[in-house]
Amino acid sequence: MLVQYMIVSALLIAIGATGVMIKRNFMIVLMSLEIMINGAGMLLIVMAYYLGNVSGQVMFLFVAAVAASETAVGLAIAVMMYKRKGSVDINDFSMLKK
Amino acid sequence: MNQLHFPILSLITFIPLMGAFFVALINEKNENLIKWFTFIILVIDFIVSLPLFFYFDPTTYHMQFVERVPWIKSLGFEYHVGVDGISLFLVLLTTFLTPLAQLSTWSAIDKKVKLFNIVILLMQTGMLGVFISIDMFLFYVFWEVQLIPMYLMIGIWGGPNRVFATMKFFLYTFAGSVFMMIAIMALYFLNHHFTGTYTSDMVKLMATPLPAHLQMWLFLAFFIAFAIKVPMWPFHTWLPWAHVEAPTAGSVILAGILLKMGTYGFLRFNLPMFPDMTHAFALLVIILSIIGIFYGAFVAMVQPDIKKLVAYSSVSHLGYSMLGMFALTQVGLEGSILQMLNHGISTGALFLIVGIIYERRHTRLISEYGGLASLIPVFSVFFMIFTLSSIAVPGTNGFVGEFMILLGAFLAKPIYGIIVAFGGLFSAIYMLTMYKRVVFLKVTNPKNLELKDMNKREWAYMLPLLLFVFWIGLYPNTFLSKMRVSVEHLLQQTNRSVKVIDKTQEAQLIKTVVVKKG
Amino acid sequence: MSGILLFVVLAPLIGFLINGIFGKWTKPYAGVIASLALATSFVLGLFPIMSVLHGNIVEHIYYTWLPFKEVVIPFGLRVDALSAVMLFVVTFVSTMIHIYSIGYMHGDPGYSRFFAYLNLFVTSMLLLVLGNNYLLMFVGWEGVGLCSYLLIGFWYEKDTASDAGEKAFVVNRIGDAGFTIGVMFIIYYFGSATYADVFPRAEEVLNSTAATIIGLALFLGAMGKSAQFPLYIWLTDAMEGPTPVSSLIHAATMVTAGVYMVARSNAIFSMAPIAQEVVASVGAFTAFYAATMALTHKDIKRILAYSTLSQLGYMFIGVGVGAYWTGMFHLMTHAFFKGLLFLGAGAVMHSMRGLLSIDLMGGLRKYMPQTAILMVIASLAIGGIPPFAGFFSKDAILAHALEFGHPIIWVVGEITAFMTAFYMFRFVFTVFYGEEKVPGLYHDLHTHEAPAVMTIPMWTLGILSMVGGFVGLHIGGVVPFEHLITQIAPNTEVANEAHYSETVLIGVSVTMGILGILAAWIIYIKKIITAESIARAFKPIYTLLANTYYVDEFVACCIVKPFWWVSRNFLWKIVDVILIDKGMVDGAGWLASRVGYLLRFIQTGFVNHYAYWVSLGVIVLSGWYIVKII
Amino acid sequence: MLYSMKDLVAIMPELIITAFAFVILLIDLWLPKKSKGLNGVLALLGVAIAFGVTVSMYGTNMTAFRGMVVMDNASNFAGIIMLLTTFAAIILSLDFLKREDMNVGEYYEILLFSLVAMMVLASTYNLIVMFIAVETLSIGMYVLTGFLRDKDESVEGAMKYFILGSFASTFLVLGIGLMYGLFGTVDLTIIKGGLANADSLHKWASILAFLFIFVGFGFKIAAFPFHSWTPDVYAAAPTPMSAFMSVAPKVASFLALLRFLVVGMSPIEVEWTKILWVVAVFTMTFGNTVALFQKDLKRLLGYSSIAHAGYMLVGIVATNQLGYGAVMFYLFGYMFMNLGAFAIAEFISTKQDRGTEIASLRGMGYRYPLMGAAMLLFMFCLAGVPPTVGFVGKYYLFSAAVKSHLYLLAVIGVLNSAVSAYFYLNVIVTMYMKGEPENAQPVFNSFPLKVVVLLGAVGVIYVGIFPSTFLDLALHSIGF
Amino acid sequence: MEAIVFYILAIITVGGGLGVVISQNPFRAALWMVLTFVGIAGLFVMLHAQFNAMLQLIVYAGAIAIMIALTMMVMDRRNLNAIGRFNPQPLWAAMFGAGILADLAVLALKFKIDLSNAGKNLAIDGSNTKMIGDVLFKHYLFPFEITAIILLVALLGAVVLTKKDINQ
Repeated sequence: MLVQYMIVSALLIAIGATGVMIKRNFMIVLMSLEIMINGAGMLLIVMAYYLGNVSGQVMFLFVAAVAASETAVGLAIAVMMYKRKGSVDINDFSMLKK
Repeated sequence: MNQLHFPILSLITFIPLMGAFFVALINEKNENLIKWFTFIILVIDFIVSLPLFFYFDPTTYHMQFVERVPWIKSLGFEYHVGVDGISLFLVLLTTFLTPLAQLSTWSAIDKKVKLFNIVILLMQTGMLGVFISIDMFLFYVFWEVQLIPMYLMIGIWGGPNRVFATMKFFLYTFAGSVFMMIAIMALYFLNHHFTGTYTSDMVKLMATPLPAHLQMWLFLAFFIAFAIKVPMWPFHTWLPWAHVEAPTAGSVILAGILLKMGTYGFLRFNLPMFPDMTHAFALLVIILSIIGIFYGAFVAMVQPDIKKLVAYSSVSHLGYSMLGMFALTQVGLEGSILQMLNHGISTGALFLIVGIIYERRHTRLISEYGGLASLIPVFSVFFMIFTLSSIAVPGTNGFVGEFMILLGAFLAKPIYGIIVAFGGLFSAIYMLTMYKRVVFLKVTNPKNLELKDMNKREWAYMLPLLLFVFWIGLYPNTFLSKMRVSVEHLLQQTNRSVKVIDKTQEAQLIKTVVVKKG
Repeated sequence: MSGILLFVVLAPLIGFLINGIFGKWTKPYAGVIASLALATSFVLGLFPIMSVLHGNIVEHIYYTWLPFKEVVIPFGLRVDALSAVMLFVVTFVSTMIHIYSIGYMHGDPGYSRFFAYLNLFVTSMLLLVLGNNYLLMFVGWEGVGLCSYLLIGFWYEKDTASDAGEKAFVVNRIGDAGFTIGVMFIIYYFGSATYADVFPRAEEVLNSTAATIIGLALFLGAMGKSAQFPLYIWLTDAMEGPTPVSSLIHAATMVTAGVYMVARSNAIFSMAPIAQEVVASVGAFTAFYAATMALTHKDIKRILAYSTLSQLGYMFIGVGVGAYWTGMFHLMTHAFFKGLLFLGAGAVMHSMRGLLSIDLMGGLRKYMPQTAILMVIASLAIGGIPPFAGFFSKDAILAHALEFGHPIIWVVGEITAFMTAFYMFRFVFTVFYGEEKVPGLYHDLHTHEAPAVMTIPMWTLGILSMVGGFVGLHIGGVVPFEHLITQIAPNTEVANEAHYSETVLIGVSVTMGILGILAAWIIYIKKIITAESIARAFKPIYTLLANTYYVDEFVACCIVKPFWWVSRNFLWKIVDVILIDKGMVDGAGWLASRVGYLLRFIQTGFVNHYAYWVSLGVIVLSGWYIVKII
Repeated sequence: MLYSMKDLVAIMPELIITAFAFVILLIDLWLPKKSKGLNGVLALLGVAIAFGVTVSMYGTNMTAFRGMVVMDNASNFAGIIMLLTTFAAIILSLDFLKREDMNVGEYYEILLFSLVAMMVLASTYNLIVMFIAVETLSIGMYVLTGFLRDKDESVEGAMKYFILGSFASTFLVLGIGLMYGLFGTVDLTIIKGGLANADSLHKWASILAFLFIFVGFGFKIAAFPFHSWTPDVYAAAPTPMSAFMSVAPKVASFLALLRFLVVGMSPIEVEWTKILWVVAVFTMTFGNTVALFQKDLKRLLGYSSIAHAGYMLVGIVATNQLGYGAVMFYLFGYMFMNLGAFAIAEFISTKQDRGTEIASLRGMGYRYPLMGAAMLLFMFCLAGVPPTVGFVGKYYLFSAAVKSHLYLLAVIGVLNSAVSAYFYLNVIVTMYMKGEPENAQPVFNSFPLKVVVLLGAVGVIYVGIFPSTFLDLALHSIGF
Repeated sequence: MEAIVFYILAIITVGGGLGVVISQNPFRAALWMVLTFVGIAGLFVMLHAQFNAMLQLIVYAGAIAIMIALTMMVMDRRNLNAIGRFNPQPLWAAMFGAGILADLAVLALKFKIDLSNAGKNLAIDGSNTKMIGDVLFKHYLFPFEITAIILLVALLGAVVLTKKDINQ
């Protein structure tokens, strides 16, 4: 079953990554990031189970906390974006280049 | 060995630095004070450097006036300076030429006088450092350091295209010298590999056995750095740019001293450190030099700009120097060193000459002049003498150097001498044509009628150069005798037995080192 | 003696320094100072010459000039028979010409400069002559070249003068290269360049190939300096200089340096028959070739210049066939009469306010009787009419050429002798005899005889032109001059020396000379056949000769122009600027900037594109290992 | 006792900083607007004290919190650099915040907390601690990047930084998960042992795990192709923060990367040197060539910092003590030059026009000789010209490569530094060689800023000429 | 049985993820996300990580999802929905996503570890929470503390970035 779990994790990461790359809406990008990090974090739980070692689960706690903090900051940034331009389209924010 | 018991080399190197510091404290408005102060500092520097000449022991090839202070202990780098017969005159040339160059700027440089003088003083330190360093790392540091003031000098006080010129100068030289940096590192670690000690003392590194495959690359790495600096054909194209755009003092120092760093580098590193490769590449270098001699002359001939002409003539002149060096004969090598001095004096003087009229007329185009002989006769006489020195008329310094090189090349292989003997023809063509168009003929340009002849200050900096033109031309022994033993030793080093080693020998060598150590 | 010898060289140098540095103040006395310096030199020079005549060699080394490890070049002076002759000729003729110049150059703005140059020239010439080694000779060699350059371009405001000076220097440099090569070979073989070391050992050290190479190299030098074909082109242009200069440098002294040098190197040349053959052939060819050109020219100085070329050719025949003394002999006599000819021409120019064309002259005899007489004397001398000086020397050369087995050269020499007499008397007859061609011209120009300061030196030379040849007379079975020179420069031993009756040879020579004069008389005095009709009859040849075989044009359009064109348009503008600078150097920078320019587009500003790159990095890096395991 | 006082001693500097952050947090509530400057002073004080403690503890080696925290010379050395950087960054911020009317305590708090995170990152062998530290400092940086809320660029920078940072850190988590799965632990010292005995499949999987973790670190150090955020963020962030984040997080990340590679991944050294070789080459080439086209000073410095990351990777690829020491030394020197250069960038930007166009440096060498000279030094230093520390640092980096016979890499490196000279010199050209503008732009005339610039200049020269002490420190700091 | 549950959960999880990526409406995406989190929580339960499963539900499915939703409430709905679904060049993004997936899939397939301890040692006295607490406070105290800081920083950051008038 390890393979299946890892595949699920891989799918989540890949879907999340695709989401980050493909979406224009910052909010959905944020969600994609959540999915991604969850996919990666899931690996810890999977490993914890198969190793019979609870540290992975503990580490997931940290990952979850980090993810939560990130989301908080991300949302703050979303609000800023909205305040500046009335939009959360990431493509509206592409002045800095080259 | 330091026969003077006081750190003379450090003194002459760092007096200008201290001077720069004090100049920085002087109020910018007080331009006269700044000029005088700088000049006096430089003169003091020259005077302080004179004992080098008088106390120099010509009977030994060892470094003299040595100072040695640990610098970066953990890596074995030291502040280790000294001079031998090869570097002695380059040091003296530097201390001699810079005050004259500075003197030439008193009226020519009218903006940012303070900064300019600081830059000159810093440059002096950098240049002297290159010639006195025995430690390779120290050498490299100074080598690069002197780029900065020259870069600024061309860039700030140069002509209309100064930025391009100075960038080219800096980047080209910089790009070349980084290869040398790698080679220095490689030598350093090879030496450690075989002896177990970390040192960057060039004398010790000379003894490092070199694996066959590396020797070539190391040689080439040093070669590229020095060849650009010299500059050898076809690495010369930065030179016309730099010369044309640089202010007079910049050109003088560039031609007079900076280019010598390249040739000096060859003498100091390529020849004694990679004797096998020196012999292997001698033909190539000689061919490049010969191309340079002729090519420089041909291209100089058709230049519309006096400075550019003199710049290309430098390519030609230093081609001689390189030829003499890689002929690997005593007379050729001595001639090569002497040619460095000669080029410093003659070409430096020619740039000063150009500076004198440039200052008055603000153009360097040959076509703008003509008939100066009747307007400013003294100037014309000086111009003539340095022109003659540049085309190596006997009795002047140029002849002695060029003849020695020719002879050296000839003794190495007659064909070299035979080919290059015709070089004098072309140098005569370009110099005399230029001289004719500038000084002879009728006055066609009414603007020239206002020209004033050389003033006292200009006399003051041309006369010492004149003295050396004839001194070296008539009694070169003063100079040759001091470099003889060092050159002999250099030649021995270059001709010493082959030390290419293969894998098994390498292993053997390391084993003996390990056994010795413990 | 050593001090005296040194002072011989130094005296003119001091003169040079005085006039050169303080010229502004010494201007009125410049000529006197210079002449005094020269006179001192001449008088002092007599001491070593006397000593040499007593069979000694005066040699003294003053200091070591170039102490190389491989070779040591001393600064030493040496007077032996060869250099004694030269010393005498140089100092004497120079003194005369200096004095002459006081008058000739009077009022020229560059008066003191002129004398400074002249003094410097003599210094160099003396170094050339007296140096005891090849290097020192080379110093003088280049020094005289330099002074020649300066003096030809003396009136530097004239384009032609400046150009001519430069041309002289540059062409000489070709020769100098040859000289240098020769010297280097000598050092290579002998480890020394000092005559005393080289010549005695020549036979043991050199083989004939080496000697040939050295000989040819040295002769290249001589060709440049002594204006032999094809390096003669500078000499005619050199006439742009003041006439005393042409007289001193381009007739009497400097141009003969090549002859002196070949004679000096007799030990080497004697071992190299091929080199000798070349020397003699080139000499003969030049003699003939130059004479033809002299036939048609109308510029008095150019006529003399071609004549000089021709005479130099004779000298080279002399030294080339191995009879070095004859070359030296002709050198000496030539110095007298050609010096005189130029001075005479100068006097004419002086009184004609610088006009040069013979078309404008005629019947000058009436206005300048002394000059006319002197010119006739000199022309007789050059035309080889006994008992004038030229006869003896020319005859000696031709006789030896024949005797040493060069009949063709002899024939050429005789024909040239005919032409020589012809063109010289063409000159004399058109200028000094006949009628005034342009009525009233002389009156307008105030043509008059030259002042005494000019005529006295001319007379001195004139007398020597008359009697100077007597040193070549057989006196008690010995020719004194031959005896003197052969001590130092013995004749080359020729295997089968031919012997001819001396009287016949002399007869042929004299006949040729007289025929030449006669022809000139017929054409230019009697006008039985006019010059124009001959010119019409042989139009192509005439045109060719009048244009000096188009050599200058050929050089200009086939060598100089292409050379400059290639330098400017190919080497500089294409190779240097475009290929090396723009292509290689800037190209490297361009490459870096192109890379940057392209890489810049990675940075689009869109955050998802940035994420692409992160993903790409992940995929590529890990993909490498993924592929490995699959 | 599971934990003792000893554990607290090991994190003493971190504790001090945290304490001061809390103090600011509290005081800020009561501070009137006029005296908000006190926040900065307090922060300075905290950093200074922590600095004193770090210096005094230099030389002690201890582990705490069950091996989660390591205090060794390396962490102390890195701590010293980071503290100095923070100190300078705070000084730069003092007037800056006042000018921007953003003088709030949160700024310093976040800064100090980030600093704590960095110090933790620099002193641990535990991957999960590394992860948390990385994230903490990243979040702090996101916020600080977006600190100038009324500026579009600032928002954009924060957004980009945030998305990419989170994106990259996911891979870090992924890698940690894999490592954990493979070895049952996230402690590098133990992983090393496991890796040494691993079979080939394990090794292969751990290489991939290493790669994913490297993505995380590579992102932080701005290695190609994870660099993209760098120029945008540097340009967007408030200048003092650009200065800060161009040095301090890099120091921490490099040390963590060193620990991770040299200690944890040493059994697969052959593999990671290959990867890093390529990455290093691309990184420096990218940074240097693209920087050729920059018109904005801060963006230029952004690309330059990419390039410098490439150089430092060379030191790691060399895999010898000299290389690791050189990396630390380079970071030390990099602090001086980059802080100085960014300070100059701040110097030329004004409130009205926050632009840091290189063009506005025109004539500065004459109007402000001292600042100009300092900038000249910084530029030469960044280009690696002696006698500056930039040269010495580069020399050691490349000589480490040469020592390991990585000649090609060294040559590419030095050629890169030659290319880089062009754009650094261009700055000098603007300052000195383009003449003076007719209407000189006003500058941000702040005394503390000038102090930083001058200190930076002195440091650049002094360490450049007498590198011995610092080099020894750096070399000996790497004891693993 | 277990496999069936797993597959159902896996489909829920992955489907939710796909839903997030595909949907244009962010509100709908949020709902899809919640679905994913729930699915993950289910998987956690299967992996004997009950504590984490609860955490997942509370923190992610609950707190974060609501936070996101609330934030979106603040914004203009029409504006939010008006944003295009995909960036330009979505194919590239999909390709890179597929690449990552391929990488990770191969890794998953080749990934071999000792499975003898599977499912053991994950609870003390049958309580996973207790076990976690034990390990957390004994071994992972330090990271735990740091986590406190990260939360604080995030809090401060969120405040400072969004506060209306920063100087009040």
